[in-house]
Amino acid sequence: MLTLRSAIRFPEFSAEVDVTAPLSGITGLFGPSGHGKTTLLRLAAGLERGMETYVDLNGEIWQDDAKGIFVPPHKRRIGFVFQDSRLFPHLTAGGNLDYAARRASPDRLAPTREHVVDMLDLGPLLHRRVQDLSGGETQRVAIGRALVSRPRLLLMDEPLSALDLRRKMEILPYIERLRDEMDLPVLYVTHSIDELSRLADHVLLIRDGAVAAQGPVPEIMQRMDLGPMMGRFEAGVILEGPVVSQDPDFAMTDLAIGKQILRMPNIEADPGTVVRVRIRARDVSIATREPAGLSIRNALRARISEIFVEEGAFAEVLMDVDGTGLRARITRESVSQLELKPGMDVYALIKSSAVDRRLIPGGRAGRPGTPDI
Amino acid sequence: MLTLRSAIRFPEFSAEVDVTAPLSGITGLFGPSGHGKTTLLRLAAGLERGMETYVDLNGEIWQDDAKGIFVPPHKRRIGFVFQDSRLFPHLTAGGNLDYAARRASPDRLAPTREHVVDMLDLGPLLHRRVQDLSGGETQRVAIGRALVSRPRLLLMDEPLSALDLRRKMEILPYIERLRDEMDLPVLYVTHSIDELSRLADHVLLIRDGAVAAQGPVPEIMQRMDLGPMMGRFEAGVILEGPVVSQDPDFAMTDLAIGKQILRMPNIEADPGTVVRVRIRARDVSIATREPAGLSIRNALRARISEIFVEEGAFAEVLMDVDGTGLRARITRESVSQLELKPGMDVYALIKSSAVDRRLIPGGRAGRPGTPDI
Amino acid sequence: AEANIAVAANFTSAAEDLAAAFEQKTGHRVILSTGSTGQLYAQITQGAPFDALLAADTARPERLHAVGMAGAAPFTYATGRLALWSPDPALIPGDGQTFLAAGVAGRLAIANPKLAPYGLAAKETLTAMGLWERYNASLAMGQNIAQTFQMTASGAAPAGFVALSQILAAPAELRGSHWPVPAAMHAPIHQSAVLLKRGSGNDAAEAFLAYLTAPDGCGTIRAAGYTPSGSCR
Amino acid sequence: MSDGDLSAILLTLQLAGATAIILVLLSTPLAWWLAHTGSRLRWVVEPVVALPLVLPPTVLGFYLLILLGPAGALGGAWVALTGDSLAFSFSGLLIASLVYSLPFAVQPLQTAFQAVGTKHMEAAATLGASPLDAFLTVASPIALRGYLTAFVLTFAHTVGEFGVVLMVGGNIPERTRVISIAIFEHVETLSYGEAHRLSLGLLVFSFLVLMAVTILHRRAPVRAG
Amino acid sequence: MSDGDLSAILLTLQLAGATAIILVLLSTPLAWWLAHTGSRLRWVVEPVVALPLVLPPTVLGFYLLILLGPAGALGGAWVALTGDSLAFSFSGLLIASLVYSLPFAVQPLQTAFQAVGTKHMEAAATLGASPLDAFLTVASPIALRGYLTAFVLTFAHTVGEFGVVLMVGGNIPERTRVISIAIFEHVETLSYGEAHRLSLGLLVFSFLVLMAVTILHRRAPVRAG
Ligand SMILES: Nc1ncnc2c1ncn2[C@@H]1O[C@H](COP(=O)(O)OP(=O)(O)OP(=O)(O)O)[C@@H](O)[C@H]1O
Ligand SMILES: Nc1ncnc2c1ncn2[C@@H]1O[C@H](COP(=O)(O)OP(=O)(O)OP(=O)(O)O)[C@@H](O)[C@H]1O
Ligand code: MOO
Ligand SMILES: [Mg+2]
Ligand SMILES: [Mg+2]
Repeated sequence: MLTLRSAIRFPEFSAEVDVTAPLSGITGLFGPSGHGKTTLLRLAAGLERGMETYVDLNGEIWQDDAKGIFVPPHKRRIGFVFQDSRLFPHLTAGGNLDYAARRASPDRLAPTREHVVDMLDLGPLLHRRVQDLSGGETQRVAIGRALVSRPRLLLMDEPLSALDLRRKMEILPYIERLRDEMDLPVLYVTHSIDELSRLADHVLLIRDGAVAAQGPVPEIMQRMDLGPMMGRFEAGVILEGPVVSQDPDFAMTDLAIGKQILRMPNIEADPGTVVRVRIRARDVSIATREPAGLSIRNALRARISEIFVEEGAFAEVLMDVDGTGLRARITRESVSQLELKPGMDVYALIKSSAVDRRLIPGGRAGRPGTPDI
Repeated sequence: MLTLRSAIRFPEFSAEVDVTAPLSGITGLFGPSGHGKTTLLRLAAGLERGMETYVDLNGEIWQDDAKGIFVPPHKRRIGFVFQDSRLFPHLTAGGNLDYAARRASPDRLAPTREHVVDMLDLGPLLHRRVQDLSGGETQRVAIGRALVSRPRLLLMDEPLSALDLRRKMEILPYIERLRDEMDLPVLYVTHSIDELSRLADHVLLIRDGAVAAQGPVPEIMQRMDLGPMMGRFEAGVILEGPVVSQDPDFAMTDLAIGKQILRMPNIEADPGTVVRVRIRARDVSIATREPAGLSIRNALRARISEIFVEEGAFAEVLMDVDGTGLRARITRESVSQLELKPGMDVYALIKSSAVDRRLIPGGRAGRPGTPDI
Repeated sequence: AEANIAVAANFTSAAEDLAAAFEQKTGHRVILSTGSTGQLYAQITQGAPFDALLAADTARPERLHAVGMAGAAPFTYATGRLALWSPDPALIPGDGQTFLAAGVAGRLAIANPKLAPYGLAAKETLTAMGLWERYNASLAMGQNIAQTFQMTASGAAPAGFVALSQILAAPAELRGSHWPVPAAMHAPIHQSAVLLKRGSGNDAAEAFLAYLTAPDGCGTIRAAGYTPSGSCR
Repeated sequence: MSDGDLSAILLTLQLAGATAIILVLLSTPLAWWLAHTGSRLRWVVEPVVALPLVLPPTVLGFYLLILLGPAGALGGAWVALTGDSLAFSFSGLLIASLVYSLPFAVQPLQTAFQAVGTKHMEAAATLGASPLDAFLTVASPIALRGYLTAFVLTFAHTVGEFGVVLMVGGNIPERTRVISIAIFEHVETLSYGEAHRLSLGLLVFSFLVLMAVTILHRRAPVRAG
Repeated sequence: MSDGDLSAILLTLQLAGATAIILVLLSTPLAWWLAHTGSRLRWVVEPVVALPLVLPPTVLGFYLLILLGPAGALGGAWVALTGDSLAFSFSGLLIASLVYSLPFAVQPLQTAFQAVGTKHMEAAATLGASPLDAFLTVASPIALRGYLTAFVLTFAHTVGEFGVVLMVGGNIPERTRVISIAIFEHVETLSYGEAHRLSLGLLVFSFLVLMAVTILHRRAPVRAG
């Protein structure tokens, strides 16, 4: 549990911060540009002084300006991946890693420098001057450096935004494993809902330096009122359920969502393992009768609970699937022509290929290095 | 037309560059990290010397090392948005804009400083020290600075990656208008297929410093063999067709794709205007009989031309819709259960909300500032 | 008329008094530039705009004459007098020789014998007393007699061989105690003046040099702690 | 304070001000070149710049005197051109001071220019600034701290400069007699009171000048245009 | 070259080397403070650092001699402590050189530290480096160019230093007689041949030292660890 209270007072930006983050697993900080995400990380790291700050990590007080307590940044054993990377210009890429390795906490054994080098494919970069690295290479080295220092809390400020999709997909599973295998909590700033839904266990929506909403990812993603903040296009929900069975022939996995089955591309997990999937509202269609002859694998029985008609062409339909919320983003025209109403029983169609999936912390991870969406 | 030939010779990276980009509208440079995208922009700008380079823009030779011709960067009248922004630290944000404004080409009249400030919402930042700006604010000012200098060629190196979705959506239309209204060609480096398909007229796929493939966006997006490079998840096609009719009641627009109609959220354009839409393979489903009672608005008659069965759960189905290609990404299981075969006639289901749309250059733009996807 | 006179540093105070009286009397104008004799010599050989040189020794004026840079033969205008001095009024007794023989705690300041005539005289004095060997290792050397005086005045060196003229010119609280070294203990410290080529025909310069050996001038020189030129008596 | 002291003070300010300004200007291209060239020539040029320092001032002054004197290369040419002698003139003093204080201007500027790097220059070029324009409007202001250091060091050093000035200038009242020589003379002639007063005045005055420069610089790190 | 000259050369190297090294070390915290403090005190401290320069060296030497003499504050304490006198000793010379060359060490370091900024220090802290560790392993190497400048300027300046050294040192062979005094003597006694030879030797030697420093620095801008 990380508690952070502070009064941010920049000339042009001030905010009262009062954040409590569960800090098991990955906590996503999500919010518009310039609303204080970086500043929150800096406060947690002890890099921002003079703001009447209180920080404690699991009851260990890191900072209490009222009492004059201040554990300096280098004693907090945090890792920080800066938005602007901040590689040391006088060292090579490998030198930067070594710098961190030499100061790594001795009471943690992983990850080793070799491990990190392998994972981020840093081998060919090690002897390079950091000035000569490309944007993405720079950021990879910066991530590696933070990992090599074996922190007990990792603060990541948009670490993947300079990376291409493929690299992102390669690195994401590793960040998941940090959390899952090494019990390393992560505060993760991102603009990308993809990254957020993929990685985060808990989300803090940051607005004007304060927490506008927070909670487990499924809950936050489901809240309609946060739509504009999350970006309508990306809105969706998170469903959780145990693996019911595997179909090795077609490489499909069945998941129990309430009393129904969600069929999705295979995930390597034993039956019973709880899995979380993200379903974007824009990927959900609605049928009034059970469809046939369709490539769409999933037609879940659902009851419409609410319909939000927006300006423009769209409407958002909130449905209940055996107690779990599901959102669909369809046209107003469809609402009208299918005569959809709250209370109506319908089928929610979900393409298998549209399911973003991940294991729940505590479960076993999928094959690392394989993008699984 | 921009022609660029060079021999990149870094200690760890060398490549023979031979690029010809049409340079009408926006040319996207897309490729993995560290494969030379930034270097290409630098070569075009005249910032990378000593590499036996030849650059010409519309027949005007900017550089021909063989003949000793070199137009220095400041005479090329280019705008460059750097990956690392490079705001001048001794000036305020507004001072950075003024710097560019004072050196702007006198023979272009737009955009004015006021215009750019409005558009990028820079007003509250103008008197700030650039050191105090957040990551996204910094990048917005950097974009503004490049625009204010009124270049005749704009080079943008991942300009939006530090911005949140909402900001991105606000800025994208403006970049489109640069091209459409001001006839300003743009070379645009990005990792994001979203940005690419939204913005680019022409794409260069960059691999190892060379152009692995190039062409109009629809063509490139359709090529199956490039799938791994584009990222499977993001693969799709681009369709083009004229507006047939508008439905103001439901805010929908009908587009002619071949002899059929694609119904999509409204786009403000007169009938006859050609519009381009991007359809991701993952957003396309297949039905063997005409569906009914479904919220999915579009069921286009199509004939399967090829089926690529992949390892894992998925298959890619290439279809022909009145002569235009369409891709669907569905499960192998569906292929098997629906008994899909090349030559078979099917319905391609496309959700209206899944359509990314934009006007074709030359047509009139939609309402600026409104994210239209 | 106006004359630029180069003056050896040790003679600065005296030269200022002389110039003031001379200007008063003749209406000529005298501009003094001071420096160490070696420096002034080097400057004159490089065309310095001096009309005459009042040196601290006889060697350099003669040399200027020898190489044809002088407008007339050099002559001795003053003979310096050496003194052992301390700013401490109680330190130096009437008999300096005994005092020296008893040994001085700390370093004894002298001018560099290679550079400054007063240094050479100090060395000769110590040698004559048979004390050179003993003091050689515990000297502090100024490059000129002015620096020697300052080393002593600062208290860093308890005593030093300086020019009598300096003691007379010093502020009252610095006078301290001194022992005038008998002239017989060292070769006389003759200081020569010479009219330079540039000053030939310059009334003011020629008159000023003449004034040095005129009774008025001699009086001033004597009052400053030097023995004036022999022609004065 | 005597008239002579006053004119010495004025002359000193003129000399130190002129030296600092000219030297900072002259050193700029040299420092820029040293900071950014890839040529091995800089391995020779860089130490050479520091060499004026290693000679004792009077000795350096002696050699400069030979150079500037009517028989010297520079002095001879000057006489031929202007009819005047360089040695023992204000111009000669200025030249000597320029040589002597050169390293104090070049080295801090070089350090500052190296820290500026080239990326902001590149950005300026893409905004249409010629190399000179970019240098003046981007690299120089970013290197302002280096300019300040260069100015302070050369100014202060010229004020206190002594051996060189004495040798080349010849201590001629109102023409080449600067304040350091005046103080020196007061000490030499045992006018300690005068010397203390003048030293203190010089210290206070220099302090004020340097403080003004410092504060001016601190006040103007970020400008609107 | 005489034995005296040789010992003067060795002594000079000792003095210049010790001064440069000690001064660079001592100036580091001061320069760091000046570069990063927000306190207004720096508006006073910064110009004060430059003040030793504005006094003529022999005059400064005279005041230092008073300070270092047995009656002076520092000299008295030293005598009480060690039984030895500071004035006319190598230690005294060293102290005087430190005072006189202070600005040449502080100012370039300050410029360099300001260019380093704080962001790399922050990064180092998050990697577990204490402020001192981070300073030594991150800020200092990045500011290497500033250290080089500081070293070169103080070294060269101490080699050529003259007035202060002469006054405080008392020109005692093998103890305080440095090469600059030796050359000066040759010039004053009209032994121009000797003076030229010694000057040239000094120049060549200093050139080689400075070039070695430069090349060493150029060679080591990026290291593997
Ligand atoms: N040192 C500073 N001085 C003054 N204002 C600052 C400072 N640091 C940040 N700010 C301002 O505080 C606000 C929050 O900044 P912060 O960097 O925390 O935003 P952010 O949420 O990380 O934004 P982005 O997503 O663009 O990186 C911004 O308006 C920024 O301009
Ligand atoms: N100045 C340089 N010296 C040496 N190598 C360089 C230099 N600049 C770039 N490189 C190398 O050349 C390759 C291409 O770099 P470039 O910056 O063009 O990549 P990029 O495609 O822009 O990557 P990214 O998407 O990560 O920004 C990289 O391997 C990089 O390390
Ligand atoms: O005046 Mo002199 O020449 O050294 O003492
Ligand atoms: Mg940020
Ligand atoms: Mg790049």
